[in-house]
Amino acid sequence: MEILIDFALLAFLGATALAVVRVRNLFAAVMLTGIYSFLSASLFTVMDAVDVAFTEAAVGAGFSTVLMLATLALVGSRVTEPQFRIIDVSVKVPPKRPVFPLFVVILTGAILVYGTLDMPAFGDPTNPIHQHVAPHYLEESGHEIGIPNVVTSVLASYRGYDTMGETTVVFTAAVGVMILLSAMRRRDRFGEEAWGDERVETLDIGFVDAFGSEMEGQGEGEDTGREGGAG
Amino acid sequence: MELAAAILSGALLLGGSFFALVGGIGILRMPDLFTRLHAAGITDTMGAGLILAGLMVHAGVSLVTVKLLMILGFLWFSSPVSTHALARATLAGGQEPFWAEDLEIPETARIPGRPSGESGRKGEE
Amino acid sequence: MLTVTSIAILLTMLMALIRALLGPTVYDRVLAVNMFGTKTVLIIAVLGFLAGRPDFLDLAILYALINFIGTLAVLKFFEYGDLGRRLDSKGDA
Amino acid sequence: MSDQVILRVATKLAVPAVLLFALYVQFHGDFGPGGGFQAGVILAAGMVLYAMVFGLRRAQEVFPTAVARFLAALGVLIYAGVGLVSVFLGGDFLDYAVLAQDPEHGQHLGILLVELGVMVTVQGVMLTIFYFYAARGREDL
Repeated sequence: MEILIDFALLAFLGATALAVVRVRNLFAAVMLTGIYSFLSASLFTVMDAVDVAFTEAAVGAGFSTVLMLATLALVGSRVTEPQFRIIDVSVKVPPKRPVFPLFVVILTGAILVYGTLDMPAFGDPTNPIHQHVAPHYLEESGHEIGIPNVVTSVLASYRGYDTMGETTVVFTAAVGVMILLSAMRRRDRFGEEAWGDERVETLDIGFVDAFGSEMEGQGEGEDTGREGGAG
Repeated sequence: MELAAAILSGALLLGGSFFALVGGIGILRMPDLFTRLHAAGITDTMGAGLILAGLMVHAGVSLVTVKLLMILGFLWFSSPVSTHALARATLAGGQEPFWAEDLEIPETARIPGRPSGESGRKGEE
Repeated sequence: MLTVTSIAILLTMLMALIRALLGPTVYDRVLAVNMFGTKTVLIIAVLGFLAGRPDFLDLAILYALINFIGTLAVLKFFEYGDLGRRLDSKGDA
Repeated sequence: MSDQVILRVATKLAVPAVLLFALYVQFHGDFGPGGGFQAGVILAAGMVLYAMVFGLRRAQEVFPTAVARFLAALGVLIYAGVGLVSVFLGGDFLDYAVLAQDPEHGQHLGILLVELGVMVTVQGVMLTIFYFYAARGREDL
């Protein structure tokens, strides 16, 4: 019975993914991505990966929607022309049907699916991954670490190096966003002003500014006059 | 006692499923957003309420019951708020409620300061 | 009975998904996503019982709590076109 | 305009619950699903909710950008610091067993601190990213 629920959720997931790709209005795509997140969290729950589902829920329900909307507020929410060919806008070239890429993609997918045929079945106890360190974690973590959630033991203790690396990666993401969003606001490298009115001599000052400036002066400003809607 | 609890929980779950399905059909069949909000509301109040109540009876009195009560409380708290916000934003975005042609739209169904029929249909795709 | 309930919830999710795909306005999509979220709360709770592991309820609590943040963000974006503004300083809107 | 009363009252009620739940997720992560990353994201989501309803300026009075940035770095520092302390106490890097008298308590303490570091970093990072996005394109940045 549960396998049917798995299949239903997976089918919904596939349909949503296709719709995300097909939809032209980026705002609708953001909404569908929200649904995708709900579905994948449910699927993780059914597959007993509760910690993963929890992460998906925490990030997907609130935060990723907010960030995607913030991005849409900056870039607009509509794809007007097919993006796979750069064409001169003055010449009306009909978009080329991407037959060859489609062929490559289908072939690659078929090879990958063929490859999965040799993999052990889901939950198979003779699966190589269950032969190596997993038995140790499951049997010994109770008295070696002493906390019931093995996922936490593995994450924070056995694999402490990895988690530290991940924490650093998260930190790096923040640094990257700060640099990008602060520096792009000035001029790009061709000297054209991207956003905002301030004139800054070089990009380097933008970089330094990303770390140096306090953002205290901001807040509820005048309306920038930007139309945020989808229409 | 066991049997009574099982029957009660089954009945509550079935009732909840019924309301969830009715709401689902409503969200597909209703003519405009405001009526669809109405249909979605049923799934959040009666549907979720009955299903969670059925689960509570199923679980007996334990920490699980408290957690189910918390879920119910948060759902009943957040879903009317988001419904309210959605209806408001829809009005502000220029969508007039679905209204029979010979009836006049009352003042209360308009956002203040926005004359009806203004061409600012932000939400239209 | 739990199985019947989960199937009913799945069907409701399917209908919400269809509404999200059909549109026609963005508000319909928001409504569909919101409804999909509450149905996710329900199905996670029911599946927890179905699998005999009600620990999953923490996940449902989380969804019940922060689900409307996303909805609110969408609506704020549409009413004000900006996420950082105070809600009552409506400006020209 | 004094509208949106419902949203503001609801937010006032919801934000403490969200923050409290984040702490539950953090400290219950040893027993059930959850942990530092999830708790950090939920904390940040609570602040994002506050910022969306009450405005970026008020949110930044409560939780300044500089603090968010500081926290983002502090968490990594806590994490690496736990590792260094265990080196100084005679163990390997990130070997928590030496942190307390008996290894199991040391492991508990180490995991607690490390998860705290993850939570602090994730919260700081998420809030920083949100602040930067929400403040983008404003003339008075």
